[in-house]
Amino acid sequence: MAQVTLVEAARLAALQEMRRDPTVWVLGEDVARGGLFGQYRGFLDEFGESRIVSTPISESMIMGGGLGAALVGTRPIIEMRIFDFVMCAMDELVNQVAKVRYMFGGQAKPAVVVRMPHGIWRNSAAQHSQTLESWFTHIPGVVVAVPATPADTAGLLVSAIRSDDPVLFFDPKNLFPVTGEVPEVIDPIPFGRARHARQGRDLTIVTWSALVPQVEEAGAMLAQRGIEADILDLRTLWPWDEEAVAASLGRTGRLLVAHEAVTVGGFGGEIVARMVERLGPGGMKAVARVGQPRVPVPFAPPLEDALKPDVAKVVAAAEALVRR
Amino acid sequence: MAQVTLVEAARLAALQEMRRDPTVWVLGEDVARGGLFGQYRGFLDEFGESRIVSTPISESMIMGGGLGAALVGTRPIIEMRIFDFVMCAMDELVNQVAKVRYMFGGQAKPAVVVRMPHGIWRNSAAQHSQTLESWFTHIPGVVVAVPATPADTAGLLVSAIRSDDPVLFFDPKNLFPVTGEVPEVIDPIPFGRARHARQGRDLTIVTWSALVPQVEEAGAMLAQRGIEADILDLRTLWPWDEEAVAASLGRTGRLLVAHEAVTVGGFGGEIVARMVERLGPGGMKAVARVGQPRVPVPFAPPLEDALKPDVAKVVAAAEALVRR
Amino acid sequence: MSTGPSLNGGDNRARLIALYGTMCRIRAFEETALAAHKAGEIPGPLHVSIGQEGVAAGVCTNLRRDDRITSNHRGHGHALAKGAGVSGMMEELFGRAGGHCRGKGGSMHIADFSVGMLGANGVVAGGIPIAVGAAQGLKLLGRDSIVACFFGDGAINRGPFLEGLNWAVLYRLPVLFVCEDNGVAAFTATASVTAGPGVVARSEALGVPCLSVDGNDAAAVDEAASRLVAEIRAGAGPRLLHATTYRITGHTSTDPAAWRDPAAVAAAKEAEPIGRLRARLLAEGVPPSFLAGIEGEARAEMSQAREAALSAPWPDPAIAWEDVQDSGAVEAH
Amino acid sequence: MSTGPSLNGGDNRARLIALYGTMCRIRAFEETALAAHKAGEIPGPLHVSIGQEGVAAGVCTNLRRDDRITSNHRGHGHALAKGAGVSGMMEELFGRAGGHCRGKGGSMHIADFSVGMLGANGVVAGGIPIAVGAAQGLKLLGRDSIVACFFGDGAINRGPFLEGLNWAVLYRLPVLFVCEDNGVAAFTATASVTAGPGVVARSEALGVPCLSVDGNDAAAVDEAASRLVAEIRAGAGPRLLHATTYRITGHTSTDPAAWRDPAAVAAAKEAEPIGRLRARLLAEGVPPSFLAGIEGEARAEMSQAREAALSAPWPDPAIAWEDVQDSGAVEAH
Ligand SMILES: Cc1ncc(C[n+]2csc(CCOP(=O)(O)OP(=O)(O)O)c2C)c(N)n1
Ligand SMILES: Cc1ncc(C[n+]2csc(CCOP(=O)(O)OP(=O)(O)O)c2C)c(N)n1
Ligand SMILES: [Mg+2]
Ligand SMILES: [Mg+2]
Repeated sequence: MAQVTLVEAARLAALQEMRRDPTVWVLGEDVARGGLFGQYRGFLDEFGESRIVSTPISESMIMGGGLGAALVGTRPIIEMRIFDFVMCAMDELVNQVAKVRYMFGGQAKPAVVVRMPHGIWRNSAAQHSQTLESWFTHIPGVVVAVPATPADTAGLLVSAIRSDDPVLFFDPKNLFPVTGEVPEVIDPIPFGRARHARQGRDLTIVTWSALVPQVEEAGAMLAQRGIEADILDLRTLWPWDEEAVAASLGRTGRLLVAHEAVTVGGFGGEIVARMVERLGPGGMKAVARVGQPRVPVPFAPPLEDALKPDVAKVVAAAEALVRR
Repeated sequence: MAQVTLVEAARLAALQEMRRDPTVWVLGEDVARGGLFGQYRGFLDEFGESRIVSTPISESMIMGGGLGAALVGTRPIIEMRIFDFVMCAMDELVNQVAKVRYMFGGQAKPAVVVRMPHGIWRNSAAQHSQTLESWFTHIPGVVVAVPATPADTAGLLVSAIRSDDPVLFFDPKNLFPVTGEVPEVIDPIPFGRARHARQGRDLTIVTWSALVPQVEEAGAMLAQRGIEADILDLRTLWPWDEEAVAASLGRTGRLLVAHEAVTVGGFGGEIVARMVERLGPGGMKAVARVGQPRVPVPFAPPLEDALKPDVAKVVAAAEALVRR
Repeated sequence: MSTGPSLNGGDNRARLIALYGTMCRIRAFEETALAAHKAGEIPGPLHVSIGQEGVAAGVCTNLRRDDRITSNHRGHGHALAKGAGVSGMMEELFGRAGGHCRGKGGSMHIADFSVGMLGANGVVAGGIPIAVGAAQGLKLLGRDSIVACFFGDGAINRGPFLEGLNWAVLYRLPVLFVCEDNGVAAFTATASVTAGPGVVARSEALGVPCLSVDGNDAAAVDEAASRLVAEIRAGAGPRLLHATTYRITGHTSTDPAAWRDPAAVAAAKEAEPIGRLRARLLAEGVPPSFLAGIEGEARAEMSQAREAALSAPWPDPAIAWEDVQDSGAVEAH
Repeated sequence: MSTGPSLNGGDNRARLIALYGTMCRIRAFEETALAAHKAGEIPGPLHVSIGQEGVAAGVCTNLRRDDRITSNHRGHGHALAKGAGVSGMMEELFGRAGGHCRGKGGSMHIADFSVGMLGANGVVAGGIPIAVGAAQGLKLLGRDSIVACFFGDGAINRGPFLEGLNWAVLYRLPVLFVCEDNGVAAFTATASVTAGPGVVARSEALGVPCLSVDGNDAAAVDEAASRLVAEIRAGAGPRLLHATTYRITGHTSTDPAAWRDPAAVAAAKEAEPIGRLRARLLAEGVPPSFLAGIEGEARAEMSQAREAALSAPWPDPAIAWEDVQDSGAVEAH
């Protein structure tokens, strides 16, 4: 077990898979130089220009080209640099990558991984801080991965690369420097299984991606105040671990979903709705969501702080929920 | 009051506003010829080439150009032809149109209407039948209009054109031939007010856009079986009429949300979650959603029929809900 | 492709006859489909390429089975010329279980991966990045296959055209871009929405060498494509073929194309590729009966396919839930 | 813009001195910002254009206040040259309440609509469609203003470049496209990712006439821009100015640009536009003290702005909820 940063964990996972399978390759801007965050450091030397393809600023081609290359049997890792730029490649992602397998009746195998470092990035403002993972849960044909720890990032990336499905992989860019243990040999982590981050009987907190460390911290603070939270880090949003959430909620009766994304239209709504449908309103005592208000991410620190979900907001919401 | 088709109602509304305000203009493919559905029939003759701009197949320019023209004080109607093609203009829509006002601290006035005929279009398959309105409820900065009747289409389009906000206007393309009354002078219909389509005390059905006529039909069938549905056509999803839904649900205790979009990640989840947050689980007896399963829209009639929400599915869900 | 009995005239004659056969099959397929659509047998939108068959035939005759193509919304001709199975195509248009896409795609998403036809596309220019990427994948795998990418003159005003050509040159990819220039995009004359000297100038400015050809002369298309394909196979990187042509029918099967200039339509009917090649073959001494036989065969093949499709089983509704994804697939209940 | 005391040499001399002043102000603004960023006073990413000032200054001196510009992620120079207020810019970088964008945008979204600066942009090529549309709007309104659209050499590989130029020609729009070609896009040499002969060839193929100019020679930029602007104002449609230059600093303020060839950097420092214009003015007899005065003034202006920004109030958190939209705005609670 090595203690490494999250970005290094991701690098090790991709490295392991590229060594294992010569059909895996990377395309994106500046990847030859190691990628914007060093996710591909050293890859050019080891794998050469044909597998580490530094591209022009041509997002439609980066996405569509990755798809085309998958259709002839390679396994591209499509690096989007920053999530927000995928807006320049949405036809290729939503109308093509997500649909070819179905439209062509199973003939196509769009085995791509689309890496999109996402989330609020300290003072980078509205065009570099979006958190729209919920959109893709609404798009049939894709897997949505939202890891939060080095080990989960590594294990889920291995699964993503081996999967025949297109996997949208949301690297939590604000957590890249966070450290944790990663095994020598990285085993795949199956999609759709939550990580039980904390045990508790007072309320269930469901979370993912950048907010996980803050929710864990909130859990510790709540414990000091005598509130025991059961914390689930979903790790993937499609498929997602409905069983684990339902089981926890069955024990606690109270559900808080906390995510960095805007609350309105976020995946928290889906989780709440599913639980009410599944357990019935009588199956729970109280429900709440914590997320960003429906406002673009501002630049100035006091404005960003005012809007973004954090430990204090999670603690406050949990306390209010338990009191109900 | 004239009895007209929905597409004609939309034409009359745009016509009235273009006659009123010389800064209103239209850009999009084939609009000089009247638009793909005749929404702009006769406009070229009346308003000329500078206000009825038939464009190349350049969706990024259609959207971004409309935005630029708004920033200098015109009021463009951006015609996307078919919703699905907006995927070719998502950077311009999500990163630019929706954000300029905020990013620039209020200096910009992105007063555009983006018209996107959406929804399942009989046997047009996965790339011409998407229903992703919920995505845009998640994007701060935009209004989301989803009318279903000729009168509402006309009145909301008038509001959209007069609004300083960017309004995403989802023309229900499958309902274009539906007829209804439209007044001689079309008054604006305010955003955020539901239409109370049917009164009932057994359950609340919330719906919008293409599914409205089917839900109304379901309401009539349910009445024959002794179930009285309270039906709300939301008409806009952002802002949306939370008050009306809460009031209805307070009376009925049972909530069914029915939309054409995929259920997972659809706006139905948001509505359910809001109601549970607002009324508490104790404030309701049962909840359910009807939508398309998380599957792309297929081409063949029996496959499309198997997946798409319809009268029978709404009736079945309502009956099951009332029985709970 | 149907090859006739041996005739005098050698290889070239045989090649022309094969081209003729391919075009007749495309024409017959689409006329049959049009009739079936009119009769209500085919649901949804249908885009036919009547008058443009020379391009598909002339290009694809230079491709191997392990080469790939991508197409646009008007893909029947490309698919047939690449060797796609007719019954699978016709059943797909009819939405039947035996369609290449199991009835999930229809005309606009026709595909037959078994012969390298990677799919039609409902988004203008949508096939360009896919074609370029497929070529990059093939190169990475060390294959010597190439990719032909068909698109219309309307597609050259969309961004992916620029991104795709630039990219193909950078990585020296084996792609033949084929611009089928029929002068129109939906209901708009492309000349009215295309600035500058046009596709060849754009292509050259992006570093892609081009040839222009009369797309209604299938033999000329064949010759030009064969030159370009040879260069591509030799590793020279991408090439573009600009083929001017004319679509005699409307944008979709229900568009009467009343907006067309009748004189232009009349002229186009004179210039259309099947009649032109027929005249040449007749002038070269091929017996009329032989050509009539090819046409008749094609028509018979397609009307049999229509009949078969009409009585073929509909897909079981349960398969609507299949082919979405492996992880997180939802099931019917 | 600061204009000095009257000197011999007439109009042209005054014009050069004004250019010099603009460049000095841009340089001083950015060096001040860099220092402030290093000192932790400015949050977030900061892209400076040190070495590229000649382009912004030379182009914008030909614009009227009612003309518009759009910019990219590297917009300080464009904004200043267009006349944006310095304190509003500096406060914006500092995230203070008095920033042009009330602290909501920061460096990457600097904008001052009051002088026609329609915004920097965090998306490469994002400003191109906006500029073209602004020109179309102005034309519709019957105004005779024009729009200058600044973008880097990295932007010409994105689709909107093609769509925007094509469109501007079609509708004969008053747009001056300005490609600031500094040879690099982030950490990639643009020559390695740009196929064909480059931006001028692409532009001409799209029907946009061009001029190429040494972007480090502010006077040459001014002259070229003045010709193109005159043509645009005369109704000739869009034009493109291709200005080669060199950015001496890294991609962002925290990029040491260690990947740069030291020889190239040394040469660039020789060729940088402020030193060049200074040498010319000195040779033409302008007293060194006069030029030193301009520089000193600029530095003083900017360090005052820094100090003022540092002690300026932060935005009230409550305004975070403002400026989203009129209908459906959410409120703080
Ligand atoms: C991105 C996009 N925009 C618009 C459309 C609608 N559309 C379908 S076909 C077509 C015309 C295409 O013209 P061209 O590429 O020349 O092909 P042709 O129909 O002439 O064969 C248009 C505008 C689309 N499918 N995709
Ligand atoms: C669509 C998009 N892709 C990638 C980026 C990341 N990015 C920011 S600046 C930049 C380089 C831009 O180069 P160029 O346009 O030449 O401008 P320069 O930085 O040289 O001034 C890149 C790749 C982005 N902002 N937008
Ligand atoms: Mg065409
Ligand atoms: Mg550059």
